[in-house]
Formats: sequence, C-alpha cells, structure tokens
Amino acid sequence: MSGADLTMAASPAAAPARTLERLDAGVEEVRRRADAIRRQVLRTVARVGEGYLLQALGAADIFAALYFSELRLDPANPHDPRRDRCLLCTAHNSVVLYATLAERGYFPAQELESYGQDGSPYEIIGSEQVRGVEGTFGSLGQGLSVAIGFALSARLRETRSRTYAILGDGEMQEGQTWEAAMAAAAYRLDNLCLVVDLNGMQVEGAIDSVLPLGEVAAKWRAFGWAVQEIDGHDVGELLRALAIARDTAGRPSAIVATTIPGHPISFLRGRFEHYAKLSPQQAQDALAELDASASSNASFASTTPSPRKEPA
Amino acid sequence: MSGADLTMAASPAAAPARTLERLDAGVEEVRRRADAIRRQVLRTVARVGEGYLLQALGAADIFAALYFSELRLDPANPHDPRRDRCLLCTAHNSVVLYATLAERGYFPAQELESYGQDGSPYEIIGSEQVRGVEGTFGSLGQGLSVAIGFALSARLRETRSRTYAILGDGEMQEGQTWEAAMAAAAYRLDNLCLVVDLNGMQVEGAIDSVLPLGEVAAKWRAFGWAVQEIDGHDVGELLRALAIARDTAGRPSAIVATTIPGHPISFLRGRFEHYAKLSPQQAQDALAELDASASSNASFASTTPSPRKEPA
Amino acid sequence: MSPTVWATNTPTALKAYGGALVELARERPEIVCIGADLTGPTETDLFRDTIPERFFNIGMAEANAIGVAAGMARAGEIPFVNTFSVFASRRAFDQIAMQVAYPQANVKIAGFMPGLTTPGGVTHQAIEDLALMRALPNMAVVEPADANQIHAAVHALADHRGPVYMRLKRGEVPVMSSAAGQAFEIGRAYLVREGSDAVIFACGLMVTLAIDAAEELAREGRDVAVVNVSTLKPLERELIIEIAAQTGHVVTAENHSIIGGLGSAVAETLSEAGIRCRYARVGIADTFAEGASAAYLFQKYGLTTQAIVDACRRLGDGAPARAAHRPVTRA
Amino acid sequence: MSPTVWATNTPTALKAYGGALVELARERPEIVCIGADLTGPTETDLFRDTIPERFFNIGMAEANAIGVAAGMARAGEIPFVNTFSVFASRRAFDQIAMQVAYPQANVKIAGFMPGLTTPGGVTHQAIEDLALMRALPNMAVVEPADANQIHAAVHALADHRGPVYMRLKRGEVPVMSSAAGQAFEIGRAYLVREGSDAVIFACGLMVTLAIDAAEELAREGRDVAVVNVSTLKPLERELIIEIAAQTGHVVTAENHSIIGGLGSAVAETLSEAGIRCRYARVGIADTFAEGASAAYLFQKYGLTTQAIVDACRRLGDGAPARAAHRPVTRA
Ligand SMILES: Cc1ncc(C[n+]2csc(CCOP(=O)(O)OP(=O)(O)O)c2C)c(N)n1
Ligand SMILES: Cc1ncc(C[n+]2csc(CCOP(=O)(O)OP(=O)(O)O)c2C)c(N)n1
Ligand SMILES: [Mg+2]
Ligand SMILES: [Mg+2]
Repeated sequence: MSGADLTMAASPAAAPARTLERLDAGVEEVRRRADAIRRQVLRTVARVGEGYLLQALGAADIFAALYFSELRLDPANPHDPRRDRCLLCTAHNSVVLYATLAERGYFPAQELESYGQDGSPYEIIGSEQVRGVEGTFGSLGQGLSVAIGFALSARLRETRSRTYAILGDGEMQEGQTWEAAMAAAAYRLDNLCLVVDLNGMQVEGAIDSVLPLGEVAAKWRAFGWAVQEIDGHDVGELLRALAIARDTAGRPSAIVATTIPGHPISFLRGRFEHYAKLSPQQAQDALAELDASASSNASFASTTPSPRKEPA
Repeated sequence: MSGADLTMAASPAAAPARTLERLDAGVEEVRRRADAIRRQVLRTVARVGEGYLLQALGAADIFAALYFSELRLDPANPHDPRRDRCLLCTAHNSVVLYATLAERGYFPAQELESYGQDGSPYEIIGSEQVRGVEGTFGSLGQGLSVAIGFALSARLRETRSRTYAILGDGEMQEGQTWEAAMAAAAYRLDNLCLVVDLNGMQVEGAIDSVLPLGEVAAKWRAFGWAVQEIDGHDVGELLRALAIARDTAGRPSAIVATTIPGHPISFLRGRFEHYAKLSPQQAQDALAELDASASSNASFASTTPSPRKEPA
Repeated sequence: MSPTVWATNTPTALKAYGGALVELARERPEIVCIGADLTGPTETDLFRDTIPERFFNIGMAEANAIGVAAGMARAGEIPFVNTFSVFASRRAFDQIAMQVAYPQANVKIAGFMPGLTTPGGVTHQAIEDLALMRALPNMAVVEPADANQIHAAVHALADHRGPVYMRLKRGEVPVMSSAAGQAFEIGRAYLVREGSDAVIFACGLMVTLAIDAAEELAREGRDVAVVNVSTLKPLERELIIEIAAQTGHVVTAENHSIIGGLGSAVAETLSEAGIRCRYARVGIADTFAEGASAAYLFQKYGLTTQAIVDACRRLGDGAPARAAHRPVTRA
Repeated sequence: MSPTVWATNTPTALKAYGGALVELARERPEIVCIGADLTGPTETDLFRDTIPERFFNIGMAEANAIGVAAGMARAGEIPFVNTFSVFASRRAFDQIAMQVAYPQANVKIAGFMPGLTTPGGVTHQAIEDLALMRALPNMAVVEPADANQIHAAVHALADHRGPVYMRLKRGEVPVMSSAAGQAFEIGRAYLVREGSDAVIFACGLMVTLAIDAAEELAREGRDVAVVNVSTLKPLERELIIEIAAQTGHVVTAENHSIIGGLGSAVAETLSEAGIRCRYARVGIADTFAEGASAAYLFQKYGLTTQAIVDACRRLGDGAPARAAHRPVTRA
C-alpha cells in the first residue's frame, strides 16, 4: 500500500540492506514455474467453481517470466523502495497474480484457500490489500498511468527501479491507455516496459465480435514505443524480449504477446469464456494434463528461488 | 438544440421540402470566403481586444471549404434532419465558427457585435445556444464521439447525411479521441470525415514543448482510418481531400491539415499564443493586409450563396 | 446473489430489465441499445440477439459510449446506455454532464449493480452514483425497488423527454408482494406502508428491508410508515414533507453512501421546509468496501433490517418531536 | 475579474497559490507539480520556470495526470495536480476515486475557477465539484476564502497525509481585512463574525459576501454570525451544531450548486444532530449557467450579498426557532 511506500521514502535509514536482483532463471525453470502457477490457478479456481480462469492460464508464462527471471523484488520486503514495480492492469485476472506471488514466496499458497470467500483479502477482482500487489486496478485502463508515475519517480530519484505493466488487450479500448501511451513516449520512459496480453478476448467473447482493435503493434509504434511482437507462450521469446526492452534507450517498450486463453489445457485452450466454470472433474483433468506434459521435476513449486548474485 | 432535432424526427411531415445541396463553390470563391471569415474574426475579436484569434485565422480556410463547398446545409432551417452535421470539437475556437455561420447566412453579422459580452449567446467558448452550432464542446475531446452518434444514426435511418468534425491537435492528448477513433473504424463509418487542425499549438504554446504528439498521420492510419495529409491553407487541396473522403468506402476519413496560427497576417503568422491580444491598430493593420492581398471583389461577403442544383 | 439483501419473504424475478427493454424497442423504433462490453451483465443480450440492427456495442469505452448516445439522441433516437453503475457514473461523468445533462439529450443511462450488490470489490461498487447524478441539473435520477417497478420504469424512462439515470440490480430482483409501490412514475414517491410514529424513506433494495423493519417495529408497538422513494430527483417533496411532519421521526435507508444520496436529499428538503423532526441515515458510512457476497457486505456495512430497526428505535427513544415547525399541507 | 464577486471593500492579492507552492517545494523535495496544459491558468508557470525538474506537464489528459500523480505518490512524492476544478472533478472522477481516494494516496488536487468564477461557459464551470469530492471516502475537501488562507492551505495540504481536493479562484483573490478566518487548518471552520440571531455558513468567495451581508443586517438590528467553512470535509460538526443551535437560523452560502455541497453538508449535520432551526441555502439553484463575467454571473445566479441578506430576512421573519432540539455542547 502507498502508506508503506511513503514511510520508506520518508526514512531512508529504514531501507533494507538485502540485495535485490533479478532471479534470471533460465527458460527451463521459468517453464516449470509457469506450470506451477497454472496448477495453483486451477486449484484456486476449482474451489470456487468458476473464475477468470482462461485468461489466467493464458498469462501464466508472462507472469513466470516476469517474476522468476526479470523482476528485481524481495518477497520478504514487498515495499523495498528500490524494487521493480509490476502492475497487473486487469485486476479481474488477479488469480494468476496471486498464484505467482504465492509461488514467489510472498505468502503461503495455503492462504489462497480463502480465495473468493467473504472476508478474504484474496478477492476475485484483486486489490492492493494483498501483499505484493502494487495497486487496485479493477476499473480497467488505469494501470498504465500509475506505472508512468512510478517510472517518473524512479527517474527523479535516480534509482535503478524499472516498472512493468501487464495490459489486457480490451484495455486498448479505454482512451486512458492512449493518454498514457502518448505521455510515456513523450517522457522517453525507457525504464517502463509494457506487456500486452493479446488474448483476443473481452467480456462478451472475441474482441473482434465486440469492437475490433485493428492493428495492435502498429498503434504502439505510431505512439512512439519500441514494439516487439512475440508468442506469449514461448518463454525464450519472452525472456529475450524483456532483455531487449531493458536495453532499449530513449523509448518505452511494448511487448505484444499473443496468448491463447486456457493454454495449454486441451479442453480449455482457445475458448473465449470470460468468466468460466470449472468443475472438480475438469480441474482434475487439467492438472493431470499438466502432470503428463511436465518434465520429471514437477515438484519444483516448493523450492525457494535463490537470486543470482550481481552488484547492486 | 437536440429538442428541435427530436421534433423533426418525431414528425416527418414537418420536414422541409427545400433542397439541401452542397454549394460546391470553386477554389476562388472559397478563398474569398475564407478572407471574409478572417475579416469577420478580426473585427469580432478586436471589439473584445483579445481572443482565440490565431487559431481562428489559421482555421479559416478549413471552415470556408466546409461551409461554402462541402456541407449540405440550409441556414434557413438549421435543424433539417437531412442536413450534414459539422462539429467544431474545440469550442474555444468558436469565433471562427460564428464568423463562418454569419457569412453563410445563419444570422446577421451584426449580431456578433455582442460577442463575448455579458448576456450574449456568442460566448467566447461557444455553446449550442447559437444557431447552427451542433453541440457544446468546450470540454475538449468529446466532439468526435458525438459525431459518431450522428453518423450511426444517419446509417440507421438510411439518410445521405454526412458528419464532419474539426478536431484540435491538442485533443489527440485526450484519450476519448482514441476511443472514438477505434469505434469509428470498427463501425466502418465512411459517412464520417474528420479534419485535424494541426496548428501545433495548445494552451502553453507549442505542443512539442508541452507533450509532443509524435507522428500524427501514422496514428490515425494505425487506428484504421483513411488518412490524407494536406496543407490546411491550400483550398484546392482541402476541396480535393474532402471529395476523396466522400468517395472513400468502408472507412472513416481523417484529413490531417497543417495550419499556421495567425495565417496569413504577417505579424501574427506562426505565433503560438493561445489567447492573443489584438489592439485596434493591429486589427486595422491585419484588415489592411487582407485587403491588399485580396482580389478586387473583396465585398463578396454580403452576397447570398446559391446552391448548385443537383438531384436530391 | 443471496436473498438476504432483500426481505427474506420476498419472491423474486429474473432479468426484468432486459425483457422490458426489448418489449419497449419492439413498440418504438427510435429505441437504440448502447453497450460497453457488458452485454450479458446488463441483461441486454436479449436485445442484441433479437434487434441486432439497433444494438451498438462501443467496447470498453464508457466516455465514448455516452458521447455516441448523445449524438444519436440529437439525431432523434432514444438511446439506452447500459453498463455498471460505477462506470456510468464515475468513468463518464464529464461526458454525461456536458453531452447529456446540459443539452437535455434524450439519453437513458441504466447503471447496474449499485452499491454493495456486487462481489467485484471497490472498483465495481457504485457507492456515490446517486450523489453524482443528483448534482447534475436536468437529470432525473431513479432507483426502482422491484421487478414490477423496473418493468414500469423502462417505459416511463422512454416516455420522459430528457436524460434519466436509473440504477438497478441485475439478474435476480425482488418482486414486492403488496400491490402498493409497484407502480412507477418519474417524480413520484410511494407510500407502501402507513404509519404514524415514524417514517422510513427507502429506495431500491432497501425498500423490502424497510418494510420488514416496520413489521418488526410494529410488534413492539411502533407504527412506522415506509415510503419507496423510487425517484430521487425530482424528489416528491410535498409527500416527504407531509409524512415527515406527521410522524416526526425520519429514517432514510439507501444502498449508497450516506453522503449525497437519499439521506441528503431528505435532509435538504426537510431542513428547508422547516420541519421539526428527528432524523437518521442508514447507508454506507462514508467508506469504501471490498469484494464479497452481497449478503456479507450488506451485513458488514449495516444495510440491514436490523440497522433500520435500530435507527428507528434510537430516534424514538429521544424526546418526542412530533409537531411540524410550521403546518404543511399536501400540494 | 470583476471585484463584485467578493465584498467591494476587500483588498486583493495576485497568484497566492503559485507563489506558495514554489515556496513549499523549495523546502520539501518530495513536492512535484503535475499539470495538464493549464500551467499559466493554474499559476504554476513560476514552478515550471524555477523547479523544472519537478514539473511534469502531462498534456491535456486529466485522467492520465491523476494516475501519474497517484503512481508518484506511491513512490514517495507529494504531487500537486493542477487543472480547472471542472476537469479535475468531472473528467477524472473514477481515477481520483480509485487511484487517489481509495488507496489514500498522498495526492493534492488543486482545482481552479470553481463555480461561476469563469467566463468559459458551462463546460468550464464547476458547479458540483464539492458534491463529487465530498462523496468520496478518505477525501479532504477544502475551499480557502482569501489569499492568506490559500497560502496557509498549500502548506496544510502538504502536511496532511492523504488526498485533498482544494478549489480556488486563480489570479486575483480577496485578502480579508479581519485577522479572524485567515488561518487555515484542515478540518476546522472559522467563526469570523459573532452573532446571536442567525448564522451564515459560507465558503470560498462567498465568505466576504457573507460578512458584508451580516454588516447590512446589523444595520437593521439583526445580529448575524459568519462562519468560514474552509474545510467542507471533514466538517467541523461541533462548531456548526453549536452555532446553529445558539442562533436557530442558518443560511449556507456557496459558489456551487445547492445540491451536494456546503448546504447539504450542513443540512445532514444539523438534521442528524436534531438541531431545531430554520435553514436556507444560497447557491446555484440546480441549473447550468453560461459564459459571462463573474460579476454578471454571480448577480444573475444569486450569489450576492443581497441574496444572503434576503435569505436571512426570510428566515428571521418566520416563527422564532431558537431552542435546540437537544442541548449541544462544544466537543
Ligand atoms: C472501466 C471498466 N469498464 C468495464 C469493466 C468491465 N470489464 C471487466 S473485464 C472486461 C474486459 C477486459 O478485457 P481484457 O482487458 O482484454 O482482459 P482479459 O479478461 O481478456 O484478460 C470488462 C469490460 C471494467 N472492469 N472496467
Ligand atoms: C477537457 C479539457 N481540458 C482542458 C481544457 C483547457 N484547454 C482549453 S484549449 C486547450 C488546448 C487545446 O489545444 P488544441 O486542441 O490544439 O486547440 P487549438 O487552440 O490549438 O485550436 C486546453 C488544454 C479544456 N477546454 N478541456
Ligand atoms: Mg483480453
Ligand atoms: Mg492546436
């Protein structure tokens, strides 16, 4: 929450001394983490019986790449002012963020057993009440603006902190996204990296049946961003794109990542159901599919990641 | 006002029988009209001593091309439901619209003597209280959305009515403009034609010193519009571009018209003053410059335009 | 949706709005339906599927949706814009003010999931939409209390020339058992239960809870009236003044912040009329909430029969304040 | 700007805000200044020119400007966002609600040209910004009455941890002659003139008009108090209740719609406290206005000393209503 940030900022003496480095996990480990995130998503949604499930499965690779390779974070100290910020702009997709944060050690996965229950901080449409969540973005189209604020402040304070935002493709219909796009380019925010989760879906189903977006990459290019178009399920491409974005000077980067809702579960993949049912049987089948396709070390989920040591 | 429109729509029997055709004035006459509009602008602003003068002079050619060649209007019947709609999205620039409407016969030019006075309907930032004004757009970025509503309704009612909107370049910073841009393309509104008044200026001066827009034409293209880039002071180009837009099927058209604030007055041209002073002496000098450059028939202003007869 | 957000003995109906809108549109060709990627959740899938040529999905772009509706209204259509209350009010307020309210455009805005009826959390909970809409000149503001009122309201909105904001629950809604208070006219409030000791002015889902509260209070000998204030603006001032003056004890009950909505409207009216009475508000106590079931949230934030009962008791235990400051007769 | 929007004998000062903000920023490095292409009109050209590295012009994009400010606040800055009241409130309300009010982000929003102080016409006149901001949980809402209060307010805003909305006139502003009421503390109202027959609760530019009105009423033997309610939220309820109870006649005066602002806040407070008093509102009578000089508009829409005098007289001519419904003591 902002309160904690303010405290940090006000009393630099309290700043933690722990190193804060990217985990820089390789492709293999990121893939395993993505699998683990998907398992957690399935288990979590199964308990409620429905949820923003297909988006979550589709975005798992993006989250794994960010949280297990790219981001400089300290789960023990979620308000460390030096941290990178990662904003999920589509808060309705929070179940994948919760699963990721649990996997990354922000809180025990068991806590997600209260997901969607009355009184639980793990709301269906997430808020910053959850440890590690950088803002409250259930009203769509607002996250990128806040990300710009982080990025401007990081520049002002001359910190290494980078800001990442994950945007829903439907959010490109909200004008505020383009206000932010223009401002980020005008301020040449190369410490800002956007991942567009191009899953082709919004509430009513296929975006093309609602209000087609037209050319997506061309829009971000025309707004002055450095654009990379990638397969959002190819972890190698994801890691490369994030690295290129890190090395891109003078412009904000947009990684347009095509994803498939429900991926890779055979009977969920490619379905455009915005809020999908998940029966216990389906959850079991999906988990079994993941088990079958996973490599032998499927129990990775419980190990604690150790950061690659690099100069701070 | 919308009330009148509703009456029209509700009782088609009351619809007027007058023909409603484009004036299709040639380049020469449009130029003379632009000059007359500029004179009226200067006289009107001079009375107050300041105003959104430089934009008005810069946009005069666009207004002349629209109102004296392109638009199907009947000044005697401003609510004719068959009319083309023309929306000035930057209502602070209303003085050029007032001057145009007076020149086109919507009301006597003498009425503009009350411009900016307490109690006058001719407000500095205009509203629909003035005859011929299609909406109230002083809160910028809203006009194009309303234009889409007109265009959708025209399609629904299968009328020939086309909708035109004149957008300030600063309005491209408002996200709503891009919401509208995306929707117009998605609905393939080829009965909608936008003229972007690219004068490079906003309140604080040069747009580039405030928040650079980046590539303008590329943005509209990326949003799926048919784009033409022209010199907004070249009447021939303007008329051609409007004709091409009329013939463009399946897409809305954007005419990106570069204009120069204050054009063509030597001592005003190219100045970036958003709300400019105009002394009586300056007004006189400017009028004299227009007189000098004008062709012999500078007294055109008082003649009533007669529509070219064409099948309805 | 849990039934405890309305009185437990109240029967319910499904999708009263969606059906009524299609029915209306079949009669009146100028009705158009404008959405912002919430077709199912605003019960307009039926409209989309049966009258597709007059259904316009603008995508997730509420500001544009309002502007488009305003343009269509100027051209003679009667647009119904459908989205969640929170996005209709918070996200597109300038557009509503300038393109709908000011020009008195004939646009009807249907805002779904008002107050704490949604598990969507703070970003989806319209706790101040009545305050926002009430502050706009020219805007009629209504909140029907049951399925019959919703049905009647759809037709009343179309008959009313000019802008209207309506907030309503989606999906399952109560059907009030008594005949009283099921009619719907813009500008009217409905006395749904007579009483002489106190009056509860309620709107929307709080009406059945208020009736329940009155019944409970009756058992302890308090004779409490209930008024369904289904139009918040223009308020039926005379009725409100008269009943307040007669009873001397006034409780307002709304699924909304206590600031700016029904409670404020009643306070303004009674203060200005010089009515001497005790007064208390039941509503969301100027706080944001979180995502949970409506039953949980209504309980947690005090939108309950019990809260209304308690408020009536508290007032009643104070000094009697029955005499109106000056006599008021019904206009 | 014509001086008749404040009492004619009031001296004035220029750009009290712009100077104070630079002064503050020199002391506190976390102050950043965020604009939306209205630098000159919000007096922040001085900031831009003297502290350019902490000046961020976001262009004409109010929603984004609020979001950016919220992000910077989360990172530890104290952003002051400057635009016209009307755009700050109407255009970016969802963003303010969700990114500023809900997370209690340390963002200060300065809205210029409130009410009818602008010739910009209906699109530029914030007649309901107080209603909007007051309806938001966690939001402090203030309107300083003169240059000294503006100066003090800039510092008070920075010292207050959390969101604040301040509305103020730009450029030339009054400087109140009496020492009373020039201090500024968030959450306090200031008794600027004692009186026992009636009280005028006023804010912003209406304060000097209220003082003038009280003086005029004094000449006819009515002893009228004036309270400068420079914080509308949180309201200093005890003071308001006490003075209302003592005088029994309450007039509110605001450069704002009579719905949702100061008038409503006072009505809610007094109704709930059970204060028996006569009450009238002076403000914009739930109508949009047009572009003209402030002097003309204040006259036309009844924001005048005369309107306040008339309201006091009207109340005073009614039955005396001096006794508070229950005794109230200052907290
Ligand atoms: C401002 C706003 N308008 C409408 C909604 C309702 N809504 C929730 S999700 C959604 C569609 C989002 O699509 P997208 O951004 O592509 O996210 P996805 O679910 O595909 O990841 C909409 C319209 C909202 N949350 N916020
Ligand atoms: C929503 C909104 N924000 C801010 C303003 C204040 N404002 C008036 S004109 C203007 C700049 C407009 O620039 P542009 O659209 O390019 O018009 P130009 O004067 O150059 O023709 C601004 C920011 C406004 N009128 N509306
Ligand atoms: Mg999507
Ligand atoms: Mg411009």
